[in-house]
Amino acid sequence: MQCSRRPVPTSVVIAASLLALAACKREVRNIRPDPAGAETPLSNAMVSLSPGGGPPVTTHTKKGEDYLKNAYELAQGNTLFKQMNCNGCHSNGGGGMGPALIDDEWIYGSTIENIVATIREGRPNGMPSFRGKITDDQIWQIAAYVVSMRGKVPSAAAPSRDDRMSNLPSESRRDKNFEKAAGPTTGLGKQ
Amino acid sequence: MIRRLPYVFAFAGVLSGCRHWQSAANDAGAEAERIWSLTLTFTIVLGLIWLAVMVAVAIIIRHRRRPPFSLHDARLDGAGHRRNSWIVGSLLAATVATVAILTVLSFMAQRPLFAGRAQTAGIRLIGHQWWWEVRYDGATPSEMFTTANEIHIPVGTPIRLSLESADVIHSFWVPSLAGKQDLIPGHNNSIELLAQRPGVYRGQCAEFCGLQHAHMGLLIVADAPDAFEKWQGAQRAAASQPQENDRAKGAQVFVSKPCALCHTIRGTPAGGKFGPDLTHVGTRAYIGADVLPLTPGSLAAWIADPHGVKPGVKMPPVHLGADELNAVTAYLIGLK
Amino acid sequence: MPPATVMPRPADQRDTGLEDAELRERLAYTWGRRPGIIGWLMTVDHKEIGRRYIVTAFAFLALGGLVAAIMRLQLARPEQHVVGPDLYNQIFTVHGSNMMFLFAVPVMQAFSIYLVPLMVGTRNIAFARVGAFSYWIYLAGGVFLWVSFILDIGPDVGWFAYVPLSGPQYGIGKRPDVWAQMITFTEVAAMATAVQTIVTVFKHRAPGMKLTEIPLFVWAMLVTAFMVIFAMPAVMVASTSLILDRLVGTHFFNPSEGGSALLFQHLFWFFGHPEVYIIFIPGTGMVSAIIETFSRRPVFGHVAVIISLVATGMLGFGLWVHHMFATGLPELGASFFTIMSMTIAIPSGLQIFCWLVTLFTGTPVIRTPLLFVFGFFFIFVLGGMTGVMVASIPIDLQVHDTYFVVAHFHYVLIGGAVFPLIGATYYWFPKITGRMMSERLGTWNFWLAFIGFNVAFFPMHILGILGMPRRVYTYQTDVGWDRLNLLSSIGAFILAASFALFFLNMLRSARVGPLAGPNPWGAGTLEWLADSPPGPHNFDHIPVVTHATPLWAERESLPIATGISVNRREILITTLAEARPEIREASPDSSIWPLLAAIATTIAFIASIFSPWAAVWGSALIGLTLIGWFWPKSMREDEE
Amino acid sequence: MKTRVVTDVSSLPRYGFGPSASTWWGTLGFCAIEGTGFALAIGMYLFLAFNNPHWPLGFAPPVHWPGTILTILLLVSLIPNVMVDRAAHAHDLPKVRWLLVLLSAVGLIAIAIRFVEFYMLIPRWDSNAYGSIVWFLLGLHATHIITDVGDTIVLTALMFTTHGRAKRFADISDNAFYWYFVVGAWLPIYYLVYWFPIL
Repeated sequence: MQCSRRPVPTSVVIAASLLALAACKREVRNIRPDPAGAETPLSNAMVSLSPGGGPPVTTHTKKGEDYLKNAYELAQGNTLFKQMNCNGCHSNGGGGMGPALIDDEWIYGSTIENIVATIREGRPNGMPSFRGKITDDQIWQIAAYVVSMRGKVPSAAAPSRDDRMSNLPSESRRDKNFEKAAGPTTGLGKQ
Repeated sequence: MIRRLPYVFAFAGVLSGCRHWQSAANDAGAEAERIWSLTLTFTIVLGLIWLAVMVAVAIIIRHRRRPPFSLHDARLDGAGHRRNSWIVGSLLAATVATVAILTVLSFMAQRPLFAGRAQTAGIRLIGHQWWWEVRYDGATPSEMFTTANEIHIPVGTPIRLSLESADVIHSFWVPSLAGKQDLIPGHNNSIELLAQRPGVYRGQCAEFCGLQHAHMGLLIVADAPDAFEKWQGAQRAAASQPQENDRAKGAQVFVSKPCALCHTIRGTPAGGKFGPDLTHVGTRAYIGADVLPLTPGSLAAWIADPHGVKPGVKMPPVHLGADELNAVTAYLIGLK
Repeated sequence: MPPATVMPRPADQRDTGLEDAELRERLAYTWGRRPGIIGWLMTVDHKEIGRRYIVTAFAFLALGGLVAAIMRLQLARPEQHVVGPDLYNQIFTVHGSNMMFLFAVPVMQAFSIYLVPLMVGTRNIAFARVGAFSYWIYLAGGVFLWVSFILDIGPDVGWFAYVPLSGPQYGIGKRPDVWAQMITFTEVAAMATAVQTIVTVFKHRAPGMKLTEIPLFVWAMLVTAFMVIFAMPAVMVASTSLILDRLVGTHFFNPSEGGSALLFQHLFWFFGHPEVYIIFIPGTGMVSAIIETFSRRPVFGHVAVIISLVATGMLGFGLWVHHMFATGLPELGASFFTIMSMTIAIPSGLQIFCWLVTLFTGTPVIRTPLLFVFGFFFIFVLGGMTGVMVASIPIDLQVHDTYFVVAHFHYVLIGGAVFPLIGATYYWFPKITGRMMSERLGTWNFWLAFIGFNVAFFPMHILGILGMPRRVYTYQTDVGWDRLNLLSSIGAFILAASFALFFLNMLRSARVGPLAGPNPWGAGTLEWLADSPPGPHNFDHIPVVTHATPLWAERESLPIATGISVNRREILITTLAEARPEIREASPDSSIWPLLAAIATTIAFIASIFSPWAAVWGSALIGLTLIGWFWPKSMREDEE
Repeated sequence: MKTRVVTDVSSLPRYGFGPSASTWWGTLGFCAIEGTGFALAIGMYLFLAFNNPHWPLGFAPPVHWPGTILTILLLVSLIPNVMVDRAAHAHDLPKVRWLLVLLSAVGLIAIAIRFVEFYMLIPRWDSNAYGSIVWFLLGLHATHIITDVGDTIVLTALMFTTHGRAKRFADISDNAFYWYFVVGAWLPIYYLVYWFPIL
């Protein structure tokens, strides 16, 4: 083992750089959520009430971006989507009683902040309000999962296939224009 | 009696620690007793073999010679070849014989294990990520009930548990009663428990199942047959209506808050299927899959912040006011 | 650069009629490499690659030991918060995966890469450039795992990654993919090295070295290489199908679509059990080599030990289901595997009896290597005894996946492989570096390791009986495990101190240790014929072998073979059974292509856990570098 | 240490064919590795087949004619394979050249047929366990055809350059040896994928 004088400092440099990498954590798991976490305020107007109203105005929040990139939150959202019976009306995203979640027609806005507002307040024609029924973090998780159903999250973070039977490819295999391919499924969304 | 000998044996001195209700040596179950005596037999036989090898090594060390080395003092003549062959041959024969005997002993001990597999299961045990759902079958649907993390069994009669998993592989293991069996999705296993002495025996999930694998304990309470019947009768009944006003307020809070979406309390509108059944949670000795003892203080702490005790648990921290928390705690403690 | 005194060389200069000094200089030039960093990257010399492998494997041992220390800190007292559950799961998975895939198997193959060519009397390992490729892939795999761990995407599903926890639904993010792809890296490296070892032992032996005269260490590495070839594809298939399940949605292990979770366990343990023998059998080879030298006589029953090595290797494939006794298997299957698990104790027993008789009838001289062999006897035999216990189904149902099993496999792996490995490092360190390691530090190292190990791991037997399951990040106060866990943690730190002393001894002795001649221990096998450290060409003349320990048998004058080229790299190909010379085959020159191919393979492997298309363009990239590697660089290579 | 010369090896040849050449043993080693991989994949297929009550799962057995054509083509290709092996032993450069071109063409046709097979498969790899294991078997064998055909094409190019002499004939012989393995590995997979569900 000819360890001449030179390599000792380089191994120190390598070790230091490896530790520096420790700063940028990628798949952070928030396994200790804040118990006193109240609702995060959202200021996004829904439909502007003027005639021929334009699309819903939305404000992007850092919390929304974090949830969309975090595999742990998306996986929890996937589980909650089934447990809270969202698939009862929306089925696996193709729509049923409720509108389809994988096409590009969104009356109340398709960003994560809009979806959180929709889940919290509920919408006319049957969308129940979940405020107080599930915690706010869970609402953000479900909303993040709904965004991932259209392939709008990084595929490394999106949930892979479930250990269940399913007709659609998993969220991680849906690319950006999946919603175009899905197209207007039932037309119900148009009401 | 051979069974009492172990307590004098090497382990005795070290088996201190306050309570051994989760130990293979505290053999209260028929299966555990069979396995424990087999373990002791193996330990004694194999320990003697190990000791013999150590004695041989000790003789070699004592019988050695001082250096120096040189190429010339290596001996190639192979003196005593015949004697050495005899020694190795006989030791090999002894090894083969010992292995054969131990294999036969192992087969005799395993026969009852595979015997009763075909019988119908009295209890359905479903493993979830990080707690146990227990469903008692009954002749009619009204006799069937669901509880969690604590299984009562009658002493003296064998009970078969069918083992299923709702998510990942877990492993049902109560060392004082029997060996372990895995709960594998898509694969139906079962295990038979026969408690010989009444008592409380602790078990734990023995197959790594994720974040809180360490806090997935369960209790088996072996009751005398009449105590078991009384317990079963109480469990079958729906939850009693709360009389005191603070418990009534607690019941109202329970139904209106997120609790009802995951937990079921039979006799109330709360019917969620994803958390443990809380109909008779007051009768349980521990909560959170054997994480905290059931006292008002620990129950309130658990409801307010489950992640403080069991980080990563699927139960979210529900934001309750102080009075709501006290009301719910009082209500749940009262569900006897 | 060419030595100054070299006269102009005719096309094919032979070694007959050249004096030693000039012969040595020309051979050193022919087999040497360009100096500097480029030369370092291009070398195909089995000694340089072997040394790199050993240093890298010991670095991973140190890292693995560090995380083990954190685990013991967390478990020293009940309900501690040294590390949270998420980090602890990553730590125990990385500890297991690192020790099994990045330390144990590679360090044994590293000793094989370095020593087998020397011990069979040839100048370089077979397919030398594949050896360079194998090292770079191994290094890439190790760095990939540890950088992922530091980036918080370290695997957290256990070193065995059972489905469905590591499956697409419950294995969240890219963590299980990191484990699965690290397996691909290390298996490619291990299988390439295994093929090299087999071809070197079968075809490149010194003339006259019959099969029964091959040293026992080389036999052990040969059996290990065969086990690698037939075991590692199983984990490659398992990890590839796991990645396919997670990435493109196949259903191999999805119970609701016809797959089965047990399929993964069968595939993994079909590799898993031979893997632990792949780690243990080289340990026995090292013990044989050390006992032979320090008891001053060849090992008694040379052929008997060979047969038991081969028997252990073959039986190792027949008992993988004893890892799955608790999954509810049919009785007939489980009973068959009990018998197989019990019978494998017999060949190991035979080896130990042969060693004891060798030591008893020889004149043993206690040096640090032999100290570690005595430590091996004490610890490994105890581990073997608990192994026979877990082979019985009823006992295994109580102790499977508990700390009893943790104690068992640390006894057989640290006792059976790491103690002989440290002994072998003290034994062959003079050959590798030319300097002796300090005996005083060695004795301290041994006693610290012996006491630390037993204090750390023996209490775990009792913890297992007391019901403590494996892989728990903490435990409650009311189950009575706290005193034994504290004792175990103290022992772990003594063991850590012994390893620190070991590394210190190596680093210090490499520079200031007393100079060791070619044969400091007066040993009998061929590697002690070469200088310490050996020149690039190993031997000035290829020896002719007449006995299992040639240096002891041919004391007066060593028979040699001549007529081998001096200005071309030539290896003597000999027949399989009697090693009669057949061909003077060319040995590859230094080349940068293995490194380029390894870089291409690394890019392809890492990218293919993010998108399946990466496997397509990745393999095209690898194909290009392989064509560059294969295409002959000069007319000379066509060997007309 | 004093030495005495016992043998002289200067008269030995520089390269050899078959078992006396290292590369032959190296090819055998990698055939053993990939052979074990094939055996385990076949083991997976049988495990899944007997793990499910009825097999194939929810799909009709695949139409067999693309597989049959490929099998016939591969078996026929053994003839030029043996001829190129003999020509290599005889160092007959022109014969080796056109045989290698023929083998490369046959290889490319085989790859084309394999893609037809994939196209004709009704179950997708992500429809269920049956689809997954069939695609896995065909994909595993496809990589082996592609790598060996790539190797043959590179060798063909090599033989048309000035390097095409002496030791390169031994490399052709090893490549032919590896083609036997690729064809041999296909037969059990062909039976399993196309005929096992029917019989």
